[in-house]
Amino acid sequence: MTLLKIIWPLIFIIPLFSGIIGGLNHRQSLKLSSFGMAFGLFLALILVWMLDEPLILEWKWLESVNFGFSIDRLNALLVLLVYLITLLVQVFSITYMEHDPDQDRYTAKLGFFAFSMIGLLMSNQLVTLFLFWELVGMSSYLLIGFWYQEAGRSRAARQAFMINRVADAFLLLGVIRVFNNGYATSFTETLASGIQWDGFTGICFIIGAFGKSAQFPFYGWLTKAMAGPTPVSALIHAATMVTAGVYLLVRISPALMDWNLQVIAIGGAVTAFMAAVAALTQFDIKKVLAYSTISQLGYMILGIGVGAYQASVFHLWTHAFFKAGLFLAAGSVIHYMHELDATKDPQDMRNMGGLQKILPVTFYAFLICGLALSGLPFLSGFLSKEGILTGSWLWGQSTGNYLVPILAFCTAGLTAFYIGRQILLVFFGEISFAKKMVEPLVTIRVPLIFLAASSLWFWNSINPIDPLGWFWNGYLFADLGATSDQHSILGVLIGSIVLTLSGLGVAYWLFRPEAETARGFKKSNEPVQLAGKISFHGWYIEKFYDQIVRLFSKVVFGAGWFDKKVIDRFVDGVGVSGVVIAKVIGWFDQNVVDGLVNFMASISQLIGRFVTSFQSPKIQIQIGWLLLTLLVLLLWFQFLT
Amino acid sequence: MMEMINPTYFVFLSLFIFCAGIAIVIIKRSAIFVLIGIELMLNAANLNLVYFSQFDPGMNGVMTSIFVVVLAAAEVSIALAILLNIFKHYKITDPDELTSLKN
Amino acid sequence: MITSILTYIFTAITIAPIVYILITKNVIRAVFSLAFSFLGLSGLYVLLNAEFMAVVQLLIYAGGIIVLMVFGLMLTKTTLNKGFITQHRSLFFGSLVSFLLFISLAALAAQSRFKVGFIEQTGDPVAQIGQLFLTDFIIAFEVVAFLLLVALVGASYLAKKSGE
Amino acid sequence: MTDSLLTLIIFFPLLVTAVVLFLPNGKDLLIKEIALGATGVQLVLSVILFFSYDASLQPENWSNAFQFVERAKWISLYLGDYGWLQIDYFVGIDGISLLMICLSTFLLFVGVIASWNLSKNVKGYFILYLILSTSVVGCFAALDFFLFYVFFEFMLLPMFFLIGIWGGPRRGYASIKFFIYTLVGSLFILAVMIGLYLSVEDTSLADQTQEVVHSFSLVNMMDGGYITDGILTPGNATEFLGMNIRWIAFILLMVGFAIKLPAVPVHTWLPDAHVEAPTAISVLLAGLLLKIGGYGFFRIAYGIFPDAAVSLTYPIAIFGMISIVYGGLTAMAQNDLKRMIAYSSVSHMGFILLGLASFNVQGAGGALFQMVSHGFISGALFILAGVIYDRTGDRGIANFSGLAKAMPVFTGFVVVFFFASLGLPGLSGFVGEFLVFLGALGSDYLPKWIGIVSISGIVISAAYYLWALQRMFFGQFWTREKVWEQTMYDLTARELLLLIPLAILVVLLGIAPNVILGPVNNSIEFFVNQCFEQSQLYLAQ
Repeated sequence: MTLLKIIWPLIFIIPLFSGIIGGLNHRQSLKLSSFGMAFGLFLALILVWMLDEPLILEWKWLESVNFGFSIDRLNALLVLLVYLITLLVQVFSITYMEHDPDQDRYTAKLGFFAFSMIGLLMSNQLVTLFLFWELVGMSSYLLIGFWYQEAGRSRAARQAFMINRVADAFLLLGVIRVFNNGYATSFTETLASGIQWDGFTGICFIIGAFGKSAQFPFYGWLTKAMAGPTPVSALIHAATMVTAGVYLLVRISPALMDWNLQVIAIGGAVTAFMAAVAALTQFDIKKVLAYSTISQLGYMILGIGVGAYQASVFHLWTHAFFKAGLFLAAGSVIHYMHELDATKDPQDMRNMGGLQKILPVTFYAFLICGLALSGLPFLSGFLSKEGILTGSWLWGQSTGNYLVPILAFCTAGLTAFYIGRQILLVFFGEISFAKKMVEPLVTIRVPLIFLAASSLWFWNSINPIDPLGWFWNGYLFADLGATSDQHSILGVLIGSIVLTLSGLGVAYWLFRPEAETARGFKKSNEPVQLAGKISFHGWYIEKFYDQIVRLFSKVVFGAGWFDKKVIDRFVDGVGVSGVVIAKVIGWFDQNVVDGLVNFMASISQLIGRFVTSFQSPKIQIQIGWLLLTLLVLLLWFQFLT
Repeated sequence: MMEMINPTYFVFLSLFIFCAGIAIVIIKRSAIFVLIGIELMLNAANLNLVYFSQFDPGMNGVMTSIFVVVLAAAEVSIALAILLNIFKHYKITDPDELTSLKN
Repeated sequence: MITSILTYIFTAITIAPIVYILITKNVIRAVFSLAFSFLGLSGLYVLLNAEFMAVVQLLIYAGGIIVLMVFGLMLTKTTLNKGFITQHRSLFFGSLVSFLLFISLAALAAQSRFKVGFIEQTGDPVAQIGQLFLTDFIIAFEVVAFLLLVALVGASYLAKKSGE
Repeated sequence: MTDSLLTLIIFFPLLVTAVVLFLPNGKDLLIKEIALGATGVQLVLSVILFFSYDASLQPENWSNAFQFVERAKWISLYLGDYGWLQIDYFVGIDGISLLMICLSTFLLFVGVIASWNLSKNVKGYFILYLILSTSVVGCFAALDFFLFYVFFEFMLLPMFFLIGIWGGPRRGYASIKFFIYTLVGSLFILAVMIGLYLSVEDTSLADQTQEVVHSFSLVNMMDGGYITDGILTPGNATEFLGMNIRWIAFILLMVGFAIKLPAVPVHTWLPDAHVEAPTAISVLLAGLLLKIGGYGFFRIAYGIFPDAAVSLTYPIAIFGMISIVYGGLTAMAQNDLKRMIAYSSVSHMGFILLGLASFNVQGAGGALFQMVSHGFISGALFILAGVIYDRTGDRGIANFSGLAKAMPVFTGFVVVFFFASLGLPGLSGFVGEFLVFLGALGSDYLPKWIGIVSISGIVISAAYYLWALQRMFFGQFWTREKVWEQTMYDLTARELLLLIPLAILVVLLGIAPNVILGPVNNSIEFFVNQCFEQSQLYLAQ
């Protein structure tokens, strides 16, 4: 036990430590930090292996608020996942970023991200969670805007952070409501005490989670996040960060009310479907994967909503591997295209094709992970997706709301289609260029091979069909006792297999090398008819954000103008008049412009001049005035009093 | 004998002389005229004093007017001395020109 | 009856030169007409049976002050006779002021009822004056004496300075 | 030694000013070192003060709530039928003023280093600087209303000249506007001071003189030492303009301090003053002078008129909320970096109003913490703005881009402080805001929507900070004037010396805020409970 107490904080600090070391020396930054991460991975393995009941560490942060971490089986496993993926990504980016001048900054940021992500996973108190939640948001901002030279990328980073910030505002509101309503302020207590949160607090948390996991209203930022380097996208925007929302919902689901869970389910399903549709017509290789991530996240959240959160966690686990694989493969394609000729956009699928023979390892990795994503049997994706589909089906039966299962099944089909389309377009067809490049053995191939292999089924469960056969299932949810009816229902099983095969078939039929659509694809530009446009622009979500920002900036400049013109003028008006009136009045204004004080001065000058006219230097006149005043006094006393 | 002349007659007379004196002082440009004006005003006062002292057994009126006369004499002498000085310095006798104070 | 005629004559003698001074621009003539007006005045003093006053008037005013003025005039004249001609200025203003003053004071005098009690003169007025000088008015007498000294010394000093 | 510590802290700079006065004009470096020494000693003394402050004191009423109390007869006149006029030098601190003093001594020390490469008549500058430091620390420690008012006014003078002489192009206008604006504010405070003076009596002196001895001491006013028929005595509710006279007195105080804070309608002097003030002075202006306004709320407005404060929480919270949202919005519309930071200060000061209005321990604690953390953050932000201004003489956001390429270390610090200021958790900005939100949403005096709207403030602040960050620091390196490109060297050692301690403090306070809130907690709790009890007592009368 004491060993765990030592290892635990070490696991927490190592990423930051390795990031700093990497950041300091310029040359070998990535190699050094990957050694550090490997050591951390080893410790995480020990932790996962030896941990049986949760450890809690808490100390007083503020008077009524304290800071707390806890480690139980779920987040131990996820920490292991984060370590694993980060290590693989770092190894991959050794070659990917080899000629990038500021590698040290890249490593430092990666380390900072891993640190804050692990912190988020480990935090027990809500305030601690919020703290790391925002730090993760900030590190994603830093990483997306890594190549800050290009204004487009830094703008994307800012927009991503802003959208996250809006969602985090709701999360903060939720956290504060938890404090004020006296609910338990840490996950372990909420689990133990079983208090139900009120609906509004639940909604705040849900919006926070939706923001981070790029669900329906907030998913615009994930496509923007593709502006970051591909290894970053693989790590953050596929495997780890975006799953934070799913993790939060899993943690707080016991405290949520029923209708909150329904909101989650519907939200997840809708997002999954919309993202899948959006992925159909994309040209950018990374955009397709981004939309597919959003869709798969939708699946996980849907799983939580319908109560099948074991399946969601399982899907989170498998998705992390094959999606990271897909991204890294895409990364190596982009790397290759970039080497080829830097003029053309390396990410645009239209200038790709026939890479099968040129980048064999990348092709096979992409193929396996892609099929896993599409949910082909004998691959990991099938198992976890199967669990979610069964859960949604059962949930649909029990609550009679069949919208969610229908959307889930359609998305399954669409997923198969768009991943099939991508594989065919990128790797098949004729080779448009001759240069052959051999991928560097270790740094690119090994991670790809490992991820592809992990997408096979036997890593995860013996029986390729049964979703509950997941090794970790027993480990994670032993205390909950797997509910028996989670076993796969034959109908759902067959339905999902049919859908996947049909999706792949249609994709093959449309985009096989000799099909005219495949050939036409190279020169095609944006789809013109409505459905195509909706899909291409991702349901116009980004346009929606721009409208809000434009409205917002109008308000802002209105406020700025108001402040400058009205309030400031009002203050100056007292002393200096500057209100713009008609030109005539303007001229009069000019007299007042030099201020009340000068005005006073001019008045007194006027009086002075008038009075001095009496005291003319001539003595006699003075005598005259003297007598006159004498006369007036005389008259006054004599006749009037 | 005196009753025939109305008492206010002398008051009016001295008043006239006094106002004439004022007019001269204000209107004329020469310093000497100013002196003349002042003398006239003093004499007007003396006339009044003398007229009323006849009803006064202690003859105060006359006594005062004597003093007035003496003072007038002193005053004129000094005035002329100053006038000479001014004349030597500025070569003018017109009171209006004397504006050195005003600068 | 005689005295009233004499009074009218003497008032005419005083008023006429004053009016002339008002009108004339020539300073010399003004000074001499002033002398005439002093004569008229001393006549009036006699009628008001203040003979000593009349003599004093003649002696000091007509004799002393007028002569002084003439001397002053002669010394300050620049060219032959240009120096004597002066101009009038703010005629309207001066006359207005004096006329107003005259009107208001006259109205005032008309209102007041002077108590006229005629007292028989007893004894020699001049002796009485001399006596009064040394009894009731002793302080004034001394002060005036001292003042005259200061004035004359001052005047002579000023005049001397102007001499070099 | 500890009994006269407070007076030493307050008047030590004044002593040094006397020394500096006799120095010949040319010796700039020597004067700077002396000033550094003076503020350094002041800082050390305040650290001693902090550690020798007994945090476990549980006071019952205000008279024994203060430590390091020093009281001496200053002015006592016999005014005939008005009885005795008694003003005494009454100084003491509790948790709230302790924090403020430590903050001000630290910022004053930093300010001296920030104005190190000053060349224009250095002697005058540092004399005014030391006078300013005396009056600021004195203001925080004064327990006699008259003494507080003297220090309050005394602060304006050096500030006026510091902006007026060493400022930027439009300094004349800005300094006059600043001076007159705050002066008008202090007139309101003066009015209330006199009203209070006439209705409070000091019983301790009464027996010697057998007459009513009016007194200015805040402790009496707070403990309710009112004479029976005073104007502002709680019981006799004379109506004026339809409101209880105490309400009006409270509103006058609030307006006076709101001008200083500044709160929205009366804030327009701040951007001008900041834009024109030299770097070190705008650090002080933002770090200290704004806190005087906040401190005034704590000590005077809320301390003496708790009944009015309780019944007027709603409008105060509304103003606080407007300040937060409005300040943020206008900050976004600025194109001068320093002006944007000034408006962001207006927005952050709105939190203090909101925190106080929530009338509970979290709110008050949050407001206090926000004052301290804003002091450090805005101080650093103005130093950063000053860095650009020193190099190019221009601060326009639109005139630069891609500074990250030219000045990476500088950009690092800018990112840290921008994120601290927009309230990233883990940095000190978040703690203050979090507590204020906790207080505002949990308080039973305020409706929930005020808290929710102010939470939008953190989104707005994120917007304008990141927008400025992106326009100025990211993208291709470009400056409006070609000549500036050569002068854009990275941070010098001196600037680093300034920024590193501030960065450490901001991170430390973010991670472990209890370092400063812990010892002060008793006095905040006492402050809130005492205000509550007194308000119930007064309202009952």
